[in-house]
Amino acid sequence: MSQNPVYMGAPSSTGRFGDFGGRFVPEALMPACLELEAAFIDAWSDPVFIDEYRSVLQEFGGRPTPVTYLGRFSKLFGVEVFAKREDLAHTGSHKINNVVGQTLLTRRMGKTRVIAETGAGQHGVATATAAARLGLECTVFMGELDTQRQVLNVFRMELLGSKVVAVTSGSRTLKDAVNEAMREWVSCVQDTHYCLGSVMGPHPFPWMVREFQSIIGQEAEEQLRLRGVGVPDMVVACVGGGSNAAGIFAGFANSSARLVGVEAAGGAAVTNGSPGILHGMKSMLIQSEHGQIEEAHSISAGLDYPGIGPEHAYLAASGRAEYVSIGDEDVLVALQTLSELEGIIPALESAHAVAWIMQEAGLAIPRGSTVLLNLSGRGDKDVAQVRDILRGRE
Amino acid sequence: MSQNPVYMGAPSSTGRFGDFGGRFVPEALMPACLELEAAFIDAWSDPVFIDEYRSVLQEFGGRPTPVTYLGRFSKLFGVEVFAKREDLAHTGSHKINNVVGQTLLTRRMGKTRVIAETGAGQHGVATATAAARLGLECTVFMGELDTQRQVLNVFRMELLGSKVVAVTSGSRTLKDAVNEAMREWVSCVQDTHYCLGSVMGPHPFPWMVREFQSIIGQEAEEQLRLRGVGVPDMVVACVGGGSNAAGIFAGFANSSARLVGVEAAGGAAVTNGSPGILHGMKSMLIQSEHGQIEEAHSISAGLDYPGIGPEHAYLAASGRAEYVSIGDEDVLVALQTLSELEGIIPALESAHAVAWIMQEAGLAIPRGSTVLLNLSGRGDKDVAQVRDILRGRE
Amino acid sequence: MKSLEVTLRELRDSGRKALVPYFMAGVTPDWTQHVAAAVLGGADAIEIGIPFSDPMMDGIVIQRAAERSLEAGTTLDSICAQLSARDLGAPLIAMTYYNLFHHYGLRRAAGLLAQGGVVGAIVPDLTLEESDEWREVCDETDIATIFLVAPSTTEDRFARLAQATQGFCYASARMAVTGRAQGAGDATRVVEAVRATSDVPTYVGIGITSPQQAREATEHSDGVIVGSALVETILKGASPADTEAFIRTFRSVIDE
Amino acid sequence: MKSLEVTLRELRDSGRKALVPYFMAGVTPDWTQHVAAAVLGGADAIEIGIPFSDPMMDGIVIQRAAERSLEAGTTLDSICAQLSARDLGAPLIAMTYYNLFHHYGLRRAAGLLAQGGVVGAIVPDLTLEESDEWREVCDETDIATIFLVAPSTTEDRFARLAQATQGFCYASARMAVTGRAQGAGDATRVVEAVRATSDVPTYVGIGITSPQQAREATEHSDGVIVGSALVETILKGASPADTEAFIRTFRSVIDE
Ligand SMILES: Cc1ncc(COP(=O)(O)O)c(C=O)c1O
Ligand SMILES: Cc1ncc(COP(=O)(O)O)c(C=O)c1O
Repeated sequence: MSQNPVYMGAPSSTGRFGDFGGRFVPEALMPACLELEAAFIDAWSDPVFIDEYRSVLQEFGGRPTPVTYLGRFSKLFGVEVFAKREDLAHTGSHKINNVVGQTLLTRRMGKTRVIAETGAGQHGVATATAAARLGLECTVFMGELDTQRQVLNVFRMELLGSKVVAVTSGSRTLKDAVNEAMREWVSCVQDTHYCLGSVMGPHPFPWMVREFQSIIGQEAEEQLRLRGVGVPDMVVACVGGGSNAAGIFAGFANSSARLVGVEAAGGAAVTNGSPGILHGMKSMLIQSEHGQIEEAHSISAGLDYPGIGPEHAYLAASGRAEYVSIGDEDVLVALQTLSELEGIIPALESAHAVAWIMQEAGLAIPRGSTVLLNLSGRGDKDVAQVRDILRGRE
Repeated sequence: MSQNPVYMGAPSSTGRFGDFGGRFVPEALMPACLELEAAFIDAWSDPVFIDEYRSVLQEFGGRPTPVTYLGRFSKLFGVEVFAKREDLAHTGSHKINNVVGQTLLTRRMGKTRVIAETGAGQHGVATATAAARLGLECTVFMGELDTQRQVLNVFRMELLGSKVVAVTSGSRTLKDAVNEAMREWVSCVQDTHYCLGSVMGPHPFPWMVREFQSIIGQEAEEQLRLRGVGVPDMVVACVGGGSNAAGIFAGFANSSARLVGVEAAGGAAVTNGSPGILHGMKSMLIQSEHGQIEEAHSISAGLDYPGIGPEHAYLAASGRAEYVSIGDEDVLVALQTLSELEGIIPALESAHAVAWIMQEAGLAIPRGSTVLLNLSGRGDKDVAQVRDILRGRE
Repeated sequence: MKSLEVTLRELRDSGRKALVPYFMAGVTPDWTQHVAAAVLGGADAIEIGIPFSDPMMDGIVIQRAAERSLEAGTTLDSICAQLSARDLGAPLIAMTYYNLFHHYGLRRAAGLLAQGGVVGAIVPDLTLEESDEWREVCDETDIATIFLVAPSTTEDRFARLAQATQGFCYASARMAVTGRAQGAGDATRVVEAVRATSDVPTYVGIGITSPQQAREATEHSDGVIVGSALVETILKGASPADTEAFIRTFRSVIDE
Repeated sequence: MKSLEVTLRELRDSGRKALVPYFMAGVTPDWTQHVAAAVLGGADAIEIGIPFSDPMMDGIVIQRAAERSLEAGTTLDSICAQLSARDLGAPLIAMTYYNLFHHYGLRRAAGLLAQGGVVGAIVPDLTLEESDEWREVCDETDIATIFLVAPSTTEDRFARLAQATQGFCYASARMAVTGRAQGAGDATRVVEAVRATSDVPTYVGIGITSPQQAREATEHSDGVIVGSALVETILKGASPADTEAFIRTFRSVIDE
C-alpha cells in the first residue's frame, strides 16, 4: 500500500525539506542557530508559550483576521473567491504573526535585543512594533536605496524606537540587508536574536517562521469550514521569501486543495532559478551562469528577492504546489480592479495573487472553482508609488 | 423617588438631545431627511438589516476589534489603560462602522449613489470603500487645501472608484466640504444619499451615526467584562464631530464610568464655543462675537472642526460627560510615547486622548484607575506630517 | 396680516408681477445705492442678504459675495444701522442663516431688523418644524416669516408651508442652491401645489438669470426673485446705474 | 594527510610562524603579481579570495574588492586559468562561499581549483554538518578543507572541527566578520581550545591589521592571516612592490 507523503511537517533534523534547506552559516553563528532551534522546539511544545503567542496575536495583533467573500470580483471573473484578510492585521500585513512569535522567543531565550532585515520596510516596521511592545532594543538593516525609496517606513521604525541602518554594499537592497544583518548577528549573538522576516535563512528559520505563520492557514481552514465552503479548490498566495504563502498553505497542505504560489516575474526563483546556497539555506535562486546571485526586479519591494524559502523549493520539486509568475503591468491592473470592485486596496505583493486569478479564471482555474486568496497586506504603503507610476503615464 | 435619566437613548421625535440637535436644513432637503429617518428606524428594527450590518463589519470590516492592555504605558503612568483598537478596522479607523451602515441603508432606500464630505480623507476613503463594495457611485467633497495636503488620500479614493471634488469656497477645509456636500445633496436627493461622517448634521444623522458607531462601545463593554476588568473607571476618546467618542460612550452611558471627550485645543467647541446652528444642527460651535463660524485649527485634520455633535453638547450640558482639550505639542509627544512603549502608532486624533491620559494620570485620573481609551485610528496617514514637523525642528 | 403681505397682495391684485432682486449687504461700500437704484429700476421688494460664513443654500456667486462682505467687516448691526439711515423705497426682506439670529438672540435680532425697516425674513435653514420660536418673536414685530417650498416638497408639507408663510411663498424652481442651475425648472408644478392650498402670493426663485426666464416664470406665478445673476454683476464692478439698467430690463420684459 | 598540512606542519616544526595574506582574485589586473610579491616578502601561504556577490562573512573592504572584481568580469574559471598559468611559489588556499562550488558542480569546481594549483579551501558558510559532500570531492584531489572556529564555538564543536579541519585550523579572533574589529580579541582562548583536542596548526585571523597585532597573535598560535588591511591598500592603489614591503614589515615584526 503506497502512503501519501505528509506535507509541511517538521523538516529533517538537519533542517532539510527534501533536498532543500539545511544550515549554511559561519561557524560563529552555528551555536546561535542550534540554541534557537532548541529554544523554538522547547517553546513550541510549551502550552504557556503557545498561549501567549496566540493571545498577543489576538489582543494586540488583531487576529483572527476575517475571510471576506469577494462578491463583485467573483461574479465578474466567474470563480468564487474568498480573501484571507491579512491586510487587517496590525501593521498591515501577515508579518506581525512571525515577529510576535520571534520576539516572545527572544525574551524567552533571555536576549534583550533583536535585529532584522527589511526591504520595503514591512518586516522592519513589524519587528520594531513587536520589539517596542516588549521593550526589546531593535536595529533594522535596510538597503540604502530602500531607505531612500521608503523614507516614511524608516521614520515609522524610528517612531517605534528602533534604529535603522542603511546598508551601502552590493545592490543596496533587501538581499544586501540580509547579508548585513547576518554580519551584525555574528558580532552580537550573545544578547541579540536575528528576527528573520520570511521562511528563509538557516534552519530553524524556515520552519519556525512557517510555524508562526501557519495560524493564517489554520484560521482560514476553520473559517471556510464553518461557513460551509469546506476545502477550497485552490489556495493562491504571493511569494517573496514565501512566508505568507507557507502560512496559508499550511492549513491545506494535506488536503485536496491545489496550492499556487505567485512570484514576481522579475524574481521568479522557481520558474527561472536553479538550486543554490544563499543566506544560510539551500534553495532555488536566480543566479548568473557563474553562480553569482542576481538582483530581482519587481514593482513590489516585498517580492524583490532572488530566492525563495527552501520548503517552497521542495513543494515545487515534489509537485505538491505550483509556482507561477506575474509581471508588473498585470499587478497594477489587479490592484485597481480589486480596489474598485471590493473596496480593498491590496499591497502590490498581494496584487500578484489577485492578478493571477484574474488571468487564469476560466483557464487554469475552472469556472466556478472556490479559490482562497491570501491578501497578505494592505496597499496603503504602495499608493504613493502606484500614483507616481499611473500619473507618469497620463 | 427620583429617577436617573437614561443617557444615549433615541432623541426626541424632532431629533433633540435636550436642547441640542434638531433639523436645520433647506426645505429641499426636508423630505430626504424625513425619508432617511423613516428608513433608518425601519432598518434598525429589522433583524435582517442588523444582521447584514454586523456581518459586513465582521467579514469585511475586521470586527470585533480587540481591546489591548497597554502594559508598559500603564506601568509608566500608574493607571491601567486598555485600548479599543479601532486602528485595526478596515481603512484604519472607526469610520468604517458608520459607512457600512449608511451604504447598506442607501441600497435599502433604492438609491444608487452616495456623496460625502471629508477633511483629511479618512471618512472619504471609508465611504469610497463601502461604496465600492456595493457598487454605488460615490463623490467625495474635500476642501481644496485638504486635497493638496492629502494627495495620497485623494488618490486612494480615486483608486476605489470615487470622484473627488475640491471645494474652493470659504476656508477650503472640512467645514466648507460639508457645506458643499449639502448643496450637492439638494440637487440630487432623488437618487443620492448623503453619507455624513460624524454624529452631526440634521436629525437623524447624529442619532443614526451614533447607533452605527455604538458597536465600538458594545464590544468594549463585553470585552472588558469577559476579561474581568468590568466597568472601567473612565472612558476616554477624542472628539472631532464626536462619532468615535459617541460610539464608545454608548457602551457605558448608563454605567458608573466617567466619560471624557478630548477635543483639540484649536477646535474645542464645548470649552470655547457657544450654542449655535450649523450644518443642520443646533450644537456648541466656535463662533465670532457676530455669529460667524470660525475656523478650527488643529494638527489633526480629523479634529479640525468648529462644532461638535449635538448629543455631546447635551452630555456636556447635563454633566454626564466631561470635555477637555489638548494642544498640538502634547499630541506629538503622546504619539511618540505610545509608539515607543506599545508598538502602536496612533492617529493624531486618537493621540489627543492618549495625551490627556498622560497629562492627568495621578491627577484627574486617580492612580490605579482603569481607563478605556478609544484608539480611533492608526497613525499611518499622519507619519509624513509628523516627520516633517519633527524634522523641521532638528 | 403682516404689512409685507398686505403690500404684496395689493401688488398682485393690481395685476403687476413682483420683481424681487437680491443684494448682498456690505459687499461694496455703496451697496445701499444699488438697492435704491433697483427700486428706481422697478423692483417691488428687495431681498437683503446678510452674510454668513457658511451659506449652505447658496452657490458660488453668493458665497463669494458673502466672503467679500465679511472681509469688509459687515455685521448684522452694521447692516441694520445702514438700513435705518435711509428709506430705500421698497419693502426690505432679510435673507440669512439661522445661526446669526440665534447668536444675537432672536428678540434682539428681530429688533435690529425692525429698526432697519426690514419687514420680512427668509431663513433657508430654518425648517417649519424648528421655526416656532422665531415666528413668535417676529410676531412681536412686523417681520413676516417667509418659507420656501421646493420640487421635493411633499403634499402635506406644501399645505403646511403655504399656510405658515407670510408675505409670499418662495417657490424654488429647481432642486439646486442659488446660482447653480438656470431656467424655470419645476416652477409651474411647485407654484400650483402652493396655490392648491393657499392664495398667498407665490414667487419663483433659484435659477432666474435672464429677463426671458423671469418672464416665463411669472406666467404661472406672482413674481420672481433674481439673485446670483445680479450679484455677479456687482462682484464684477457694476455701478448703481448698471444695476438700475439691469432691473429695468427685467422689468420691461416681464411687463411686456 | 593533504600536502598543505604536511607543508604547514613542517613550517611549524621549523619554528617559523606562518604569515598568510589574503588577496581578492581579479580585483586588479595585476593581482597575481601582488601574490608573487607577497611570497617574495615572506608570506608562507596565500589565501585567494574568489569573489561572490553575497559575501556574508566579509566586511566592507573585502565586499568592495569582490564587487570590483566581479565588475571586471572575474569568474571561477578565469581565476583558475590565471593561477594555472604560473607558479606563485607558495601554497594557495581558495576562500569563497559555497554557492559558487555548488553552482559549478562540486567535482568540476574542485577540478578547476586543482588545475590552478590550489591546495586548500576555506568556505566560511559551509558548516561541518553540511560539508560531507564537499570533503569527499576534495579527497579525490589534494585540496584540504579548512574549517573555522570562533569564540562562540562550543566545546564539542571545537573537538569536531579541529578533527575535521585539514591543513590548519582557522581561529577567528573575534565575533566579527572580516575587517570589522581590530586586535587579537579572544584568540588565545580559541587557539587553546583547538589545541586541547588536536595538534593541527592553528592560525589566527579576523582583526589582524598591524604587524604588532600579528606578532601578539603568533605568541600563542602558529600563524596569522592578514586580510582586509592588505586588501585595503590594494584597493587604494598599492603596487606589487608596496605589497612586498607590506608583507616584509609584518614578517620582520613577527620574526623579531
Ligand atoms: C504584504 C506583503 N506580502 C508579501 C510579502 C512577501 O513576503 P513573503 O513571501 O515572506 O510572504 C511581503 C514582504 O514584505 C509583504 O509586505
Ligand atoms: C482616526 C480618527 N479619529 C477621530 C476622528 C474624529 O472624528 P469623530 O470625532 O467623529 O470620531 C477622525 C476623523 O477623521 C479620525 O480619522
